[in-house]
Amino acid sequence: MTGAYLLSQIVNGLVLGAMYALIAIGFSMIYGIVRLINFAHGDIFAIGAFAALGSIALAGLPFPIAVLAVLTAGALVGLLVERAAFRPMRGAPQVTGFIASLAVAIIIENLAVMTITAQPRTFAVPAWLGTLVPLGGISVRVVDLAIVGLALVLMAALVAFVRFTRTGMAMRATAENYAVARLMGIDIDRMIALAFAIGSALAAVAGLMWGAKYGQISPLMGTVPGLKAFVAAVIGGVGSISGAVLGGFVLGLAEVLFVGLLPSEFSAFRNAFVFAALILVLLVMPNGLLGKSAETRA
Amino acid sequence: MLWVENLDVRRGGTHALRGASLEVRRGEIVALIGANGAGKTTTLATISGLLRPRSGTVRFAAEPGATPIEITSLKAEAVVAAGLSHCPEGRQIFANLSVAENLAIGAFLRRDRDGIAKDIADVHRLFPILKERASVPGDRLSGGEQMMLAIGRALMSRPKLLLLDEPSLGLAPRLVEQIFDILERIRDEGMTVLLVEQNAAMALDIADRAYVLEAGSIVLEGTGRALAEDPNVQRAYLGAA
Amino acid sequence: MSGGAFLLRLVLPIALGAALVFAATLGLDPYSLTILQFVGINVILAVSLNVTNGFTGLFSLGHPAFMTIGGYVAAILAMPTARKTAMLRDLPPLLAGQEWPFPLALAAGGLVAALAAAVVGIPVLRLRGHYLAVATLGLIFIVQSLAVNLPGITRGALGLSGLPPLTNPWWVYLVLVLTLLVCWRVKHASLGRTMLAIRENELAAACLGVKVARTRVLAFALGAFFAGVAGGLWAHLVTLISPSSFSILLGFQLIVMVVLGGTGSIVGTAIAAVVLTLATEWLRPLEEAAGFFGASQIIVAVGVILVLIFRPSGLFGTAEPRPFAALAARRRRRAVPPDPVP
Amino acid sequence: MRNWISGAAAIAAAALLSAASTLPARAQDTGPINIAALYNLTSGGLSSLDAPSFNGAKLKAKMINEAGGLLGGRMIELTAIDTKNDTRETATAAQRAVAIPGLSAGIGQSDSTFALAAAPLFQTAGIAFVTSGATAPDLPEMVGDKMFLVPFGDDVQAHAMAEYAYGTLGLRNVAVWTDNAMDYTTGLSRYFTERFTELGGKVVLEDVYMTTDQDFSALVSRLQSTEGVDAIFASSGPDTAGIIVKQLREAGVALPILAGDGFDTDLVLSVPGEALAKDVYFTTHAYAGIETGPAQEFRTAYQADYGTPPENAFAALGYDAVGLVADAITRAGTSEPAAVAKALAETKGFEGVTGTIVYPEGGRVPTKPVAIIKVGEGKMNFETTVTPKG
Repeated sequence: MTGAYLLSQIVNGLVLGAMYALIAIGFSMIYGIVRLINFAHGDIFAIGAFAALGSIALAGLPFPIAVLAVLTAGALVGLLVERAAFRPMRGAPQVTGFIASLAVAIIIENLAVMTITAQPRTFAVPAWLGTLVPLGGISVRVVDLAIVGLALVLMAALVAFVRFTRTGMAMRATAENYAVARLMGIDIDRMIALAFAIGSALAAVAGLMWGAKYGQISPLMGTVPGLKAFVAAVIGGVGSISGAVLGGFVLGLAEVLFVGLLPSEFSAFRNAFVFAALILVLLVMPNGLLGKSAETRA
Repeated sequence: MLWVENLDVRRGGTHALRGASLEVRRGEIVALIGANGAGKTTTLATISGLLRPRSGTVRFAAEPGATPIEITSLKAEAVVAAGLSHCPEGRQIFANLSVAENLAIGAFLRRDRDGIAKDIADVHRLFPILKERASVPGDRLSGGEQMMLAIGRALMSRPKLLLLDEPSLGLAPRLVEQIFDILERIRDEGMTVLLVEQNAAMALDIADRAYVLEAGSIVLEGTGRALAEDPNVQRAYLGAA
Repeated sequence: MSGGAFLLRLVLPIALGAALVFAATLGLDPYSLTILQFVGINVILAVSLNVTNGFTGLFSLGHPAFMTIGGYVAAILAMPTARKTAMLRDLPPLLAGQEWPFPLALAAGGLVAALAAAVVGIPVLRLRGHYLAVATLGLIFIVQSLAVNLPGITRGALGLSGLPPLTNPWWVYLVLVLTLLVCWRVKHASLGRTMLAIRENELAAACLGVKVARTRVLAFALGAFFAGVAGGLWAHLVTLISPSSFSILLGFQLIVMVVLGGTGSIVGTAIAAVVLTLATEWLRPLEEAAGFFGASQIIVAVGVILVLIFRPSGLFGTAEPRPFAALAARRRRRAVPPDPVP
Repeated sequence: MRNWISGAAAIAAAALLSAASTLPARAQDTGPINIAALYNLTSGGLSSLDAPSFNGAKLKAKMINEAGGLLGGRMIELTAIDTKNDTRETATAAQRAVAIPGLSAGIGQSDSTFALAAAPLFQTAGIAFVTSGATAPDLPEMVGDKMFLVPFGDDVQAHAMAEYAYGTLGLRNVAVWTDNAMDYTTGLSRYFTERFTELGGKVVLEDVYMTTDQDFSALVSRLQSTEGVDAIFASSGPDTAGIIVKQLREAGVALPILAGDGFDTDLVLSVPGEALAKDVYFTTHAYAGIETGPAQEFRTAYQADYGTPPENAFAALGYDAVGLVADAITRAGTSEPAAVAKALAETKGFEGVTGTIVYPEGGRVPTKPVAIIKVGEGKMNFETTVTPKG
């Protein structure tokens, strides 16, 4: 095995990890604030991919504007889902929301199959995204750099927002204690809706990136990346944004290196490996890499 | 400035308040004492909008001479905006927020930067330790420090009326005295306080007036001194033989 | 208890059920009979899942994994040896020579599934809340991966086909009765109360000296056992088992049954399982007539959300519906030993 | 008392199901001709293969009906049942289908596992099941004399590709990538490897993935670090076909890519884009590259009805499945299932879009020529037809 081989695998892992991380952030934010494992999140990722396809291929928007359009579309869908399915059952046991999220996923997927069919679609991107650039002895495509770059910018913006703004502080307070947050004058419904909007917007952008990188999208594409991003969120510590970012990159790297470094007979165990790793992490560090004790509040 | 009339509240399966009424006048410390489960915390939570009563009204006049507005069915967020601040039982500091952020979040509804800065300075004057520990996460504070932070945070919304639930809970006697001294001090600076306390002796000591709550109803009311001398109160709440 | 009461309470309903099964075998067409058997299997699955999810408050998605394990074990053990040598040439000789009677193969499938549950459960059940859900979700992927990638034993993605159609309404009914009896007993015996105690308050239960971990592993393994048996029934009803036979979607559907029926309520869960299975089947002709494939799933999903909003504790909560609850109450009283005569 | 449940269930089930499954009885030889179509239309997985196949089947049925039907004006009535990517649903769907009064035959499914869940029930009922897309050559052997295939078996196309690769292209050392989650792809790789090594070639690298994988970067990197590879045999379904070409080419792998009919989809051209989609060879059914006759008629009609060109080869196979059954019904002169099955077995030269179907004596996998397509310059170019010797 050469150094270039290892390096290229690491780059592959980082790119995959960046997309996992963006999806995982939404899982983590939503779990952090409403203790809901939102299984419809992967479908919002897919919706993002189709919103991107629509705005680039159909509406002909330039790429940077398409990113904004996708962010907006993701946020709107997140808000809609929160309002229609999750807000009415606020305060119900954890499993209730979980099941509701599954029902939402089934509704979204079946509506998609009924209206646009399950057929994969080509996701054409500007040619410059496919250009190869040399980087430390290997060649990397512009799209890969763009994905990692955009992901890092969005993550930094989000962390800054949550850490340093008044609204971000209110979101953190809401995540910790609804009643006291309300006593501070915080409208917790708005904070929860905001978490859904932000998380969904980021997942939608990940959908755009996925389409740009792999060139093909389908309405059911969200299931597996969604589950893996959830794993990433748990590995990083559910509820923690930086944990989700770390978990995403760790998972992306681990997955690619598992396939890349072990003999090819093991390639098919890729998903099994991801989940075995998850169980191991949970056993050693039940709260994930960066999570605080997640069960302190019921 | 606060009129609570015939509050009737159910929590889960229990009938927590059965027609409780009380009044708080401007500039007073009013104590609400009673046994565990008598409905003290429920009363505060209903006033501050965390709970909805089945019947009864809560009216509030923030400014002297203003017409009282009914706040019974307002959301908690709106009650804060109206000028009531509720400092909840068990202090409930935001563990993941720093001390400074906990204070800042108390002023969530305010936009006047200068006023907020001034109020933070005021809180720091009342509780100098909070200034020292400004960047420490809330859960690193001792119990006494957390209590100070909780009161400071409640004051940050610049309330006209402070609802204070069990400030003495779990604190060493020396600290409790310190806290109560500060309560008197802020009352003297013009704040009105509705104080819920298990430690009836201390509460009646600083209270201008007091109510005794039993099984969801007000059974006695009077000045702090009068109640402290009432033989029934002494027997039930002050540990007299 | 008097013989008469025993007869009335236990034997009579079972006999009545048997009579209905008999009537169904005579009167129903093959399709309806198959659906009826799937209804029975779903009740077995949902009620047994309720042992884990409902009684201990632990939230497991792992039933499809245990069904896969139990289904493959039963299929391999019950398969005629001649067919085995044709289909699975690389099977270890120890397995290749076996041809077990169906009930034994079913039980073996259940036991292997329970064993797998215990192995996974012992470390994982120390964790709380959603972590078990996550770990059992992972288990589904791991078991599926193994089934796909161990062609010597499982014939890979193609699966084992042409299994003898051994499952019939009687086997399903027998296992169903067993499951209901065991789960009912577990719920109303001391083990069940221990489990409910754990669900209500772990710390308090621990203080009372309840061995929390052991009870949980037991509950988890018991649920897995019935899932394994149901997997065997399923495989020999469809006459085929493949790695994709039991998906996460099925795990979710089962959770939906438990939650809609009322977490902890056996009768509620059973009714929810029946209603959901039939509703899905009943809506099919509608979507086929309209040509909107997927509409039935959307309708069921919307229905689920509405129930969660307007009836958040499920149809019955933890309690059993009236006539059943009365039965439980009588039982409990009887279970108290009489005062010793001085 | 607990058995109230099962009792009530039995009664409720009987009531509901009889309502659901009862179709109005029709006089056998005058009403419409019933054909059941079992496809995975929802719930993911195979729906991207099965939905086009179902569309093809519907299209053919419609065209036959518009042309006056069969047997002197009887219309084809295609009863579609969604098998939801679930073998249980497939088995119960088959039971519902065989209960349709006067059902002539069943068609459908693109994957052998699912065909195996449905076909045995048709076999038991004595009704033919014609799979439009499942390609395991031993399916008839596993199911019985009512099981028919529209496509050639995987062995045929894999052997054809092996011979073409070794002989015409002169390749000696290949890497084989296999989607392990599908029987179709694992079978294809097995047959290809078998023939290719028999001819004297070598498989120097074997790598596997699952259908849901989208990221092949690790496999690509491994391939690049393997010495002496002449070509890649990518055993893939349509969903990953375009992605594989794109990722290989973008990483700078210029080796020829060989594949089966899973690659017969526009995605192979459009996903990598015109510049990168080149040097790809795949085997498929004989319609591809033909711009005249039934193939062109099919493409035009499909485009007109569904607003899109046929998504992949399965569309044409579904179209042919209905055509094949209709042909058998015409030859049998009746829609009675046993006669239809008998006529199907005697098919000698049905001119389908995917080639001429001939069932050999006692066999129910058609011997059809295999078309080899070369992708390049933004289109699919018909190279040659191979009838494998192996």
